[in-house]
Amino acid sequence: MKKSKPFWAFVILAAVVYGVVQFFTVSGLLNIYYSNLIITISINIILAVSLHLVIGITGQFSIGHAGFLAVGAYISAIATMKFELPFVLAIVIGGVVAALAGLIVGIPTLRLRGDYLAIATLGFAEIIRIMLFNIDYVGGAAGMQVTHFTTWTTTFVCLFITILVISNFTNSRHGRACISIRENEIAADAMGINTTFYKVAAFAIGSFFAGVAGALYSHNFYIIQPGNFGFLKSFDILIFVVLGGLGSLSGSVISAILLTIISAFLQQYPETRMIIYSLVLVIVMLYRPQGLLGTREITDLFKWKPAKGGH
Amino acid sequence: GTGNQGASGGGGNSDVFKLGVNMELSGNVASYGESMTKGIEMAVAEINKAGGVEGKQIEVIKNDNKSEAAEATNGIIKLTSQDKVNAVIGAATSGNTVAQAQIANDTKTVLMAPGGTSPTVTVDEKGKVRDFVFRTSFIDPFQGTVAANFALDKLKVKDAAIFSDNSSDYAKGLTNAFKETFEKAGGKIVGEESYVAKDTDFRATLTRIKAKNPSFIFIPGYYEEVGLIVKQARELGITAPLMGADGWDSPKLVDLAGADALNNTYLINHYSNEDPDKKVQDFVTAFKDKNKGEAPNAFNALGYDTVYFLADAIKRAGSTDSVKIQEELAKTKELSLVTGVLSLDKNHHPIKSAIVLEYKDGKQVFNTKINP
Amino acid sequence: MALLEVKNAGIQFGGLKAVSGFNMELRQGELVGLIGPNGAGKTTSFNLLTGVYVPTEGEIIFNGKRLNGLPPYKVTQSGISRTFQNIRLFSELSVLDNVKVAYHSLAKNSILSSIFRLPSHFSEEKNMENKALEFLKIFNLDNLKDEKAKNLPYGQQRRLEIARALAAGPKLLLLDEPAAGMNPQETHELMELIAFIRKQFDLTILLIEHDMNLVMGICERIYVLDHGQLIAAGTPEEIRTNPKVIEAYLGEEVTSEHA
Amino acid sequence: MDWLQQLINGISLGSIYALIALGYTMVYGIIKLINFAHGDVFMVGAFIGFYAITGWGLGFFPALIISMAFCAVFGVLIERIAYKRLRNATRIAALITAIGMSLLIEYGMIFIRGAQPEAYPDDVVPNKAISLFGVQINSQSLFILLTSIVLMIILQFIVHRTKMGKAMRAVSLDMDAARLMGINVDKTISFTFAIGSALAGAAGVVFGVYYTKIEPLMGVIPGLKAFVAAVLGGIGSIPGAMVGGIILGVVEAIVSAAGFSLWRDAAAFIILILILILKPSGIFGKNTKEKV
Amino acid sequence: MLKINNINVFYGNIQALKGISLEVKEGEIVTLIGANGAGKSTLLKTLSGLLKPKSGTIEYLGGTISALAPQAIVKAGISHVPEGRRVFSNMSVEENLELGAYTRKDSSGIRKDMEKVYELFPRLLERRKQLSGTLSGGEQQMLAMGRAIMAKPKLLLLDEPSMGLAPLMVKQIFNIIEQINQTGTTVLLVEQNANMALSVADRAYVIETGRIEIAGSAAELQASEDIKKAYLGGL
Ligand SMILES: Nc1ncnc2c1ncn2[C@@H]1O[C@H](COP(=O)(O)OP(=O)(O)OP(=O)(O)O)[C@@H](O)[C@H]1O
Ligand SMILES: Nc1ncnc2c1ncn2[C@@H]1O[C@H](COP(=O)(O)OP(=O)(O)OP(=O)(O)O)[C@@H](O)[C@H]1O
Ligand SMILES: [Mg+2]
Ligand SMILES: [Mg+2]
Repeated sequence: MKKSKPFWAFVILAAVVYGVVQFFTVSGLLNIYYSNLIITISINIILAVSLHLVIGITGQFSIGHAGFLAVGAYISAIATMKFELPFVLAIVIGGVVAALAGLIVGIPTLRLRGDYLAIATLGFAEIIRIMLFNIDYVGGAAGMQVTHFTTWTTTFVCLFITILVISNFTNSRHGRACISIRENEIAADAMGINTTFYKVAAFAIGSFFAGVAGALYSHNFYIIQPGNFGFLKSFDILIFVVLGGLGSLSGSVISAILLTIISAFLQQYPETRMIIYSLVLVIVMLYRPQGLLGTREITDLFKWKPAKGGH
Repeated sequence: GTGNQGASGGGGNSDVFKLGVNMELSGNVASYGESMTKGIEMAVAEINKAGGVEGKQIEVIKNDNKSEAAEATNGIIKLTSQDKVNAVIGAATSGNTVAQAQIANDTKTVLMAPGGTSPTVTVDEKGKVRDFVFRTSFIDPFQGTVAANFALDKLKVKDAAIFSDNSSDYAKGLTNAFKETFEKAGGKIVGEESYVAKDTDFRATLTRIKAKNPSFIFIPGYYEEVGLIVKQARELGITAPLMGADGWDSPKLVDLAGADALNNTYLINHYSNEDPDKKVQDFVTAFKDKNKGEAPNAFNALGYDTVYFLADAIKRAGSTDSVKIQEELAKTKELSLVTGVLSLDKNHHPIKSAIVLEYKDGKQVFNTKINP
Repeated sequence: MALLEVKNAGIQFGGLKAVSGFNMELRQGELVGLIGPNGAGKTTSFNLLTGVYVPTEGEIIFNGKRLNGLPPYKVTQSGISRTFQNIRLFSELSVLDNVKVAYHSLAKNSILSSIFRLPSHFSEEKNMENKALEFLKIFNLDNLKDEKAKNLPYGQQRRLEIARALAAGPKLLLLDEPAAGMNPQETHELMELIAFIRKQFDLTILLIEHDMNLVMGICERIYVLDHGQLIAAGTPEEIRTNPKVIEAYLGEEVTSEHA
Repeated sequence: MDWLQQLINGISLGSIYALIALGYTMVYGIIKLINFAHGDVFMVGAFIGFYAITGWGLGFFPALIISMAFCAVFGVLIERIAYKRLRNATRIAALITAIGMSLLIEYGMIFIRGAQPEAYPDDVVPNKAISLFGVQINSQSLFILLTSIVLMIILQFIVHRTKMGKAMRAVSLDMDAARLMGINVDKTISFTFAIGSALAGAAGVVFGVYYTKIEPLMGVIPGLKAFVAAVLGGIGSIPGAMVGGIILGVVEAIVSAAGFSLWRDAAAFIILILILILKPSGIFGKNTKEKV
Repeated sequence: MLKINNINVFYGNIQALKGISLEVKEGEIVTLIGANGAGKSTLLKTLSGLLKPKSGTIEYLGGTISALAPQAIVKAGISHVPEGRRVFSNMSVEENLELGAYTRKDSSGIRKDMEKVYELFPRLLERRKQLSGTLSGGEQQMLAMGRAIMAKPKLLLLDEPSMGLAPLMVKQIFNIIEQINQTGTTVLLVEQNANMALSVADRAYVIETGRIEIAGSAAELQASEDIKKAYLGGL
């Protein structure tokens, strides 16, 4: 089967990444700073890839992704802290509830187009955040203290599943249906594609993985507060996706990695940090408006050249 | 790298004392982090000029936590494992301090919070003290209690309204303590309203409060919003005494609210810029010299004091070993600082006297001193 | 029984009756033309048939089923597919994927089967790919299968759009000005192609076109709309000589246009 | 009669939102860009006004005009430097650039002068309580309302009665076709940015006078609110921006007055979403469903 | 009147026009025919300034216009009816016509020309207040023509004006082109409908993949066997 070759390449690559990081961590060659950075990067990749499905593949302009991150973070934290459920179960619950939230948000709003959809999703995310502010059960503004459970292994497994599921979905007739909606909704409809169903489905899947990322997030950073899930957080995720190249999964991954590293590196230059970060954004966009990889995947770069150029 | 931290925190034997500063330097509450950092840097410069700690110069390594918990965690991990700092001063707000507490304890790095006023900063969910975490300011319940008692005893009010910042755990802590004390002593809370940091228009809610006609309004919050609240309250014809806590203290409050509006308002503070005490006046003068004549606020003073709090413990420990510093910090008694005389209880909560100041024509005037 | 029955259908936009009292019957296997002046309501009637607009009056019955109010994707799934007056390809997708998308509703495997890569996913994908390639071959586009649709020249884009519409497996195919922007040579090739696919796939075809060579050349029957109303229907010969049609649409000497 | 006071509070706040929203809507109208840096132009305007008043001792109107002029130039510069190159890029790329510009302006400002707030002096505009129909109304809020209304009337005139206005609409619909009509597209876009930014600058000064406190991140929330107002009214529509702004201000005042101040922002978004669901293109937006 | 000397035009790296030279004399109708993608529209866009030639010059009324911005070219009297009509869809028919006269200042002249356009296209008068985006294809084509006439051009560039039009309408449009020409406007006409184009034109150029392949009088080309075979559908 032709299609399974990249699949096995991906599995092998993943296993190698996991093994190497695990080995270095256990052997102490990788100090806690780097292993924590790797976890942060992985969480950001999950976020980027999940939003990539919504924006890059389905073409639905959602800028409220932090809302689903918050749902996953809080629900999973409630599961472990209040109900003392196992962490793995909490991750699943966080994802499922975030997906439900995605359905609730998606069904009424996804009939909106373009910027109207954008502001509606942003609005929903803000509503979620304001609700958290006002619920004393989860600590309101003071937030919730969460025990540290996130490990490299759990993070890696979640990351692996996220990428696998989203790329499998994309490279199937269902993914093509989503892409056709992005390309021309009227024509997609005329080709017999239930556009509402696929928009909502992509949104729910994206929300699910944002929720998973939320669970990893809350159990990695000791405390969650509603203020950490504002629209600026949504913008951060959006930036990963666009900077990587809309429609390119590997682009999202690469830009999530790069931007997280840049941001971590700049933490020690407080005075100029945000200035440099914003300049990077603007300059990359000015000189590469299609993003780092455009719509291509990193695997395309290794493909046999004449296959593309020739007529 | 050499892998995990040694038991005594980072590079013990170098000839500098590395002090990590993990503050809100961008994002929502950047102005508070910035103020504390100013105080910290000033104290460090003074100490270095006077020969440093245990013969070592203090080197400040700053880290911006972007006013986010996740970045605060990442920040302390970086400071402890990469920069191998000897101690960390960090976070202006309680949440972002809590985000660092576990790592500080795990890596046995002293973490000093200038302003983490929530009790949870030094005590974990299970009620256990976090050995390596300390703070300079009072805790919320103390200030809330002080305010309630002041209102009842000095202002002789029987009813009060509360207008608090719902987005800060600080204000919420104060609110709870105030309410409890006030009601226990027979006072009546006639109205409770809240706002969110960064709000600018409080008129609608103030109009509601006015309708309840309270004889006293407690406004726990930070000066940025409080200034506007006081101004708008007076514009709407609210004449009742208003009161807040150390979050109020800043010369900017007078600019924001206007001197007239501030008459008949009170705040609890650690100290007063007007205090003739030499320590205070030296600090105020030195700060003004450094900052183009700008007078210091409570955040500046707390940042400044936190460094001296730490330096005192190092001196008593006679070593820069963090376990020894930690032990001495916990034993701090009667340490005289700009923000008052500080002793720690077993939960690392400072026992400090508070003073109540009254605004008269834009000047803070000493009213009462309250001992814990 | 007729394959498609349009009974008194119409639609109003604000005050404008774009189409009204439209009656039409298509029998299985027919090739029928729909002509009329610009703005007569031809495209609008396609939109009524395909569910883009919901008729404000009348009924549309296809294959014994009432279509009124069905969303476009359901109309397509029940056997009507179309091309657009302004080409609407999935421009960033490859030529092959454009056609595969149209196969979508004919495949059965679920989202989960694709995510978990169950055997049904692979068999459906393979099937889709083979079928799509077959179509591309018919339309002489197979050598361009990996090209992005937007990079094709205009004429080939038109043909791809027809191929895509066919891949959705229609019984009734609606073509909106398929020859627009083509030169006479290309138009001629297109005519042959339309005739061929009708036979090959046992299709019923309804087409809008302003090129009278094409319409008169291949249509068996013709409906003529003007101002939203049906003004004539009949064989090409009848239409060509119908004075109403000549006045409203053809102009006097259309028959002699070509030597 | 509290409610009247509340209503006036709401309308005053709303008219500030409206002034900012106008710039959003105009820029969006012409290049379909959600110019997130617009809120920061508002912030810069507030600071320019502040320095003009405290530094040079100017009065309200000269300060207002200086701030508007500065912001007009500033807006045009932003457009020329950051957005012009991206006219043919995807809109989302331009959006990210706008977010980048927004951060750059905010943190550039913090770099220059720190993050601490600044307070507008109290006596820029007479601040007296006027009795009107038996209610106390703050003279400042009336003043601000009047300033905003006058500016909006001028804007209406420019857009609907001048050739430039028509050119703006043409450019917004089809840039190349507008060129073929003899319209100088670059000039038209710059002009749009200039007007929108000048209004944001004016809003900044008005805001400073009315709310006293200004700081480098002050543009974020009003910017977002103004954007919401613009969408609420129908983005691209000038009356829509005004109505949207006022509605938002009044809703916020009512919700706070009813004692739900914590839910105020949520209420604003809920109204937004409800309106979008009922009328997907906002109150004044034309429902431009694509003709098939 | 118009003289194009050896221009080369690129889209990125793709060369669309390869050394094209041609000439239009005052008062003529010149037609440009050629297959899809030959470069006809590209040439018109270059003339109206939407594209800039990499090399070569365009002379118009004695001056060089190849470096001018589109608005300057419009002012100089060249009007372009673009491929695909490009009407301002959210504006009414009337507003579209007004925009056509954007560079003009003589309001009475504008009003007169507006009446003239309504006379030429009565359908537009009927739909005066309708948003042009909801017009049918043919109506939009009329509007695009009318809009160009409103600029009172000396030289009118028409890109496939008959595309998508009903036969009667096609005839009308060509009549109108001749009418416009007779009132003193020079016309450069791009067409797929070569038969019709050649019947109204004085001279013609055939363009193939970015090069001029054949040039001659309209009558000559209409008679040529090769042309018939390739472009006139005479098989
Ligand atoms: N969404 C709409 N809103 C308002 N009017 C519309 C709409 N769609 C079509 N119309 C009007 O309905 C009439 C018929 O339009 P339609 O597009 O069906 O014409 P057509 O017969 O396809 O013409 P053409 O041959 O030029 O394409 C036109 O006058 C058009 O303006
Ligand atoms: N924006 C563009 N970017 C890249 N290539 C383009 C662009 N526009 C046109 N081309 C290419 O330039 C060549 C000439 O195109 P042009 O549109 O001028 O052809 P045309 O003769 O007008 O064809 P048609 O009859 O289809 O309108 C074609 O190969 C086309 O693919
Ligand atoms: Mg049509
Ligand atoms: Mg062309």
